[in-house]
Amino acid sequence: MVSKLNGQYGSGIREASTYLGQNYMVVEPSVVSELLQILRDREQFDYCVDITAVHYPEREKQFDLLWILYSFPRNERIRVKIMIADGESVPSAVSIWATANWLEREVYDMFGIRFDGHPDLKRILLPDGWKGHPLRKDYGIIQQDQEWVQANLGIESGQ
Amino acid sequence: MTDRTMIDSKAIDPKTTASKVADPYLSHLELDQPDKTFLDSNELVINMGPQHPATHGVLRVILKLDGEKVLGTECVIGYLHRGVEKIAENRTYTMFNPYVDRMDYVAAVSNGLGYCEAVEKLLNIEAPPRAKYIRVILTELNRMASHQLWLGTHALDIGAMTPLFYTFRDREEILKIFEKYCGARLTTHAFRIGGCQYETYEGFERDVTKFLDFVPPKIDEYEELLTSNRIWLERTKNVGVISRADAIALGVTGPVLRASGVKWDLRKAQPYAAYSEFDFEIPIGANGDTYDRYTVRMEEMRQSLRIIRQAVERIPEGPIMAKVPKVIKPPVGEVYHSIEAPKGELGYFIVSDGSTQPYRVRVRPPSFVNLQALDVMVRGALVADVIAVIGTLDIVLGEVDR
Amino acid sequence: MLNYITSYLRSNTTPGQAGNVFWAFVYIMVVFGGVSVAVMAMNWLERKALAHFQIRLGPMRVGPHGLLQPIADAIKLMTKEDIIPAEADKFVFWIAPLIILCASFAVYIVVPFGPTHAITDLNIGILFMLGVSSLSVLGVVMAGWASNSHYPLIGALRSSAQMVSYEVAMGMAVVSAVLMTSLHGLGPYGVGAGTSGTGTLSMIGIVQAQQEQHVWFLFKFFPLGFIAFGIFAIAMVAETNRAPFDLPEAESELTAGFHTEYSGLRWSLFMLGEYAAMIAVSSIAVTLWLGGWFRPFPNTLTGETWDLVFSLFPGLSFLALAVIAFVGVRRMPKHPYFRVQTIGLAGFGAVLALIGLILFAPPVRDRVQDIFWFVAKVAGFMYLYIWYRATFPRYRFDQLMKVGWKVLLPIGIGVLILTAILGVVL
Amino acid sequence: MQPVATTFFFYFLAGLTLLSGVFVITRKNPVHSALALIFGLLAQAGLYLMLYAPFVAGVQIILYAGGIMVLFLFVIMLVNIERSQREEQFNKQWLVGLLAAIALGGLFVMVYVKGKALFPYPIAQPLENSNTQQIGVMLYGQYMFAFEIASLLLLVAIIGAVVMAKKRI
Repeated sequence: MVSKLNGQYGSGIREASTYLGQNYMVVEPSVVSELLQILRDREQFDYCVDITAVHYPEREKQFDLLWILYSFPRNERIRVKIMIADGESVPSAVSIWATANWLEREVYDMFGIRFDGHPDLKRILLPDGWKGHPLRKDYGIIQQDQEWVQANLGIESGQ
Repeated sequence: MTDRTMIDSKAIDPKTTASKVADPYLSHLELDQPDKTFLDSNELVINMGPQHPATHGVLRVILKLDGEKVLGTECVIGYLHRGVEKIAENRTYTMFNPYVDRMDYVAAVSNGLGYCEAVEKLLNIEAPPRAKYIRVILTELNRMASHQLWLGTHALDIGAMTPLFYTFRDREEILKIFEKYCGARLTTHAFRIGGCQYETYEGFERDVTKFLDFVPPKIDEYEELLTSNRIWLERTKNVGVISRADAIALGVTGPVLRASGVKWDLRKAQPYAAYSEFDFEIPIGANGDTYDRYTVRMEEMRQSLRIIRQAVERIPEGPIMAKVPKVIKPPVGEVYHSIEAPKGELGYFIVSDGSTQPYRVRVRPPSFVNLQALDVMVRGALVADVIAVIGTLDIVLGEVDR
Repeated sequence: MLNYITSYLRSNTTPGQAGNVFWAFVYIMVVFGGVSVAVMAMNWLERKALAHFQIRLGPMRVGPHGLLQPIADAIKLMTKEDIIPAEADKFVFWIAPLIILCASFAVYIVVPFGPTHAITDLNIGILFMLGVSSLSVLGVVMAGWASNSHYPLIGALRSSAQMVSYEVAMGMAVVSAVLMTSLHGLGPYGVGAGTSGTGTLSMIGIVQAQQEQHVWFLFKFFPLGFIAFGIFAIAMVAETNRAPFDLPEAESELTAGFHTEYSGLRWSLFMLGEYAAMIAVSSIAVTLWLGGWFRPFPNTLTGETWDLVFSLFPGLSFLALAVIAFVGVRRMPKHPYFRVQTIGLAGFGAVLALIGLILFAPPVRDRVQDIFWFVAKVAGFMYLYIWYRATFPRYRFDQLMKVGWKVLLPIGIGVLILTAILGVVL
Repeated sequence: MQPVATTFFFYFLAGLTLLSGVFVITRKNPVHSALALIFGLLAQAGLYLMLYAPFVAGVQIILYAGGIMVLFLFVIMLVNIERSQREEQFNKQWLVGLLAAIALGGLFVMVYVKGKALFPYPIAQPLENSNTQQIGVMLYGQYMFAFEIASLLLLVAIIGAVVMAKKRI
């Protein structure tokens, strides 16, 4: 499968391998939207398990953004990974899998990665108006948006 | 409704929502273009929760209603957000283990199983067979307990009070077994990375077997109260229907997916623990309505009993802990492991940077993804159906919000 | 003066009918007091019975087996802070529970506990009952609107829509029962024959018609009476907003429906009104279909001996309750902590036994047994109410309306027409 | 049934009717007006009872107080009350109102002056046959046609209401 896709995208797929029996591929952000569409339509990855991100502050391209996909007919999982820099936005997958809606919102909430074409991109777990994206590595574990807490909860600190 | 009848809440006051959108949650409900008719030209926007008896915790659902018909919903979640994933990055692998119990607190054992297996996978070790069997027994007991709790509360939402007490009576027996095994009833922390910490106590098999004999008539009792009850049928048949295609697109898992006719269960599809060694069926539904989800879960309880019985009969002797280093330092890499929790696919995506603390732990919560289907399921239904559908999704807000 | 008072006792009519103000007043006091006590007893019974349905114990702390719980609740509710929401319409908010209470208590004016045991006997008795009990809708609507909040308003809208629509089906069933009072061998229009079997709307008249025709209307024109009774039995549950038709108060959807914003004494007035209304509609059912105050089997088990046997029932039942209480005393824990409760239960049993013995005295016996049978039948309905609540899930609103308009109403009209035809033909 | 304290009850009920009538037109809040109207109707039912017309009284309670007024309240509660409270009501028609009031007042004065002579009927007596039965015979015998016509009118009203309220039938 990978070779087939490789033929189509050439350098778009940078790496495709298996770790601990789990397949993943690292691709260029530019092709990812098309690739996901093809994975669903042609390769029958009809179930988007999860969308998540990992933050590496010391890298130039700070974020790993992952799609974990599953195919019911093939009983197979695959992880599609791209690397993007802070502030870069990614095409949304909502039109491919409806489930991407909340998952992308959560990624936006936690990492601040914007998704283009998302119907309603706003915070999901944290309140609107909160500042900062807590799952970034530079966000301390007891750090919080004091201003928001004081304004909305009327207390000095949420700790 | 009139302005007069609105309580003065900034969130739901239509004066503000109709003209300028004060609450950003209301924006996509398109309040400016109501479905106008002569008399019912006013839509009612009603706020359900976060404190509401039927939202199973602190879920806030904003309903846009035409009379009692639901035109759209918007879930507001996060009231229980504790930053579990952030906590994980600041704890060692072992220290984080008890935290996962606090997500889906009614199925804490399943959470623990998923996490332990994910870390084991990352370490590339495997739990010994006896530990696997203990894990299966406890996890399936926990599935029973979770389904029982679901049934009780779901029936209560629909108005049948009595099943709640029956299910809680029987769930108590499971919790007693947990308590005897590990000392805790709810947040059990039953498993450790690499196996189980505790050997089964004296009489564990006897207790479990006794429970296996005790509970089937009780399940029949629940069914007797509900399955062929006319009102129950009317309240659940063709309510909250989600088609097979929608279910897959929305990524719902667990009984919700199976009720829509997809015969898929991770215990069969990608067996973990010792599940490949047991003989059991995957119940599926045909219509994807609330009634199907009910029957699927009822059948799942029976199948769980079947698995437990086989496991208890065949439980091997041997060690319960694999050789795990004192300090857990998995090699650099990332792994995704998921199990079939009572609510659906519970996945852990763990990234290791080679240190004692996980670099990133992502939990793929089934409740969170399933809750997303609420809007699809209740559009065009009535307010009472929203209650039924929230119940049938079997969400736990601790897991939705993490 | 004394003559005026005793004159009623010798008459064979109700105090209202006899125009005896003194006895009317006494009856009003007795009936209203009795209903209030019955509501409290019902409250205790419901909690106990429901608890036992649900493998719980129910109230156990206040008094032996929680017998004093309703009193404790009443005291608690009376002393509780009475909250009126700031944005509520004060006057309407204040008067709504009173309207419900008045409506459900005023109904008892015509409830026939016996041939002479009613406050009065209006010749539009049943119409009066339906009319006045329908007034409680007003209270519900007003409470919901005055609270100035979403859930009460929706609850009130639901409640009133439900009550209004089930009243129609209920009316059909009632009319068919009323038709039965007049229909044995009459010409068209029910006039002409004149002498016997003129139809009546009077509650006492309806029971007497059952006596004359030697049949409970439940069994008349079998199965028509049965169906009509069934319609009424369903509609009355809906009418009183009880499970499985308790949508207005659907806890899981609308928190507490129209009385969400009420607390303390006002809230307890709603409860009082609700339970009083339950007893009231049950007594309509008993009057119309179950032979009112008549003892069971008046046709087959006749004669002096059977009369005597059945007249002993009131006393016997109280003695049986006393025996239960004494068994409870025996089973009380012997710990000193329970001494007061044990003595209390024994005292309660003794009081019951004493009442039972008094009821054996012949003059009391004859006067009371009508009331006893009536109350016993109503109590059966009360138990049904509890049973429903423990068993059934709740209907959805549209389904409720469907049942009311598309099932019960057509059947009701059909039964009415068939009853009329049968009555004319037979 | 022997009447008790007839005079007292007559004046009591009549007073209640008048008072609630006044309230109906003076209250600015339409819900309060409607409530006052309900009390007025109930008091009228009491007056009917005193005229030995229990059936009419019962129908009055069931239909007017119980049924129609509930619908009234429904409608009133769903309109914007705050606005209607702010607005001044009916002030443009004060002239017509005055004329009507004068005419009505004149009528009252005439009735008062002429006294009982205006009503040549005897005081109502308890009837041998029940009042309910008589109404039934009249309604379904003598006035059958009018009765059916009236029901037809109501049917038209129902259909009209449905057509107006429902966009998609």
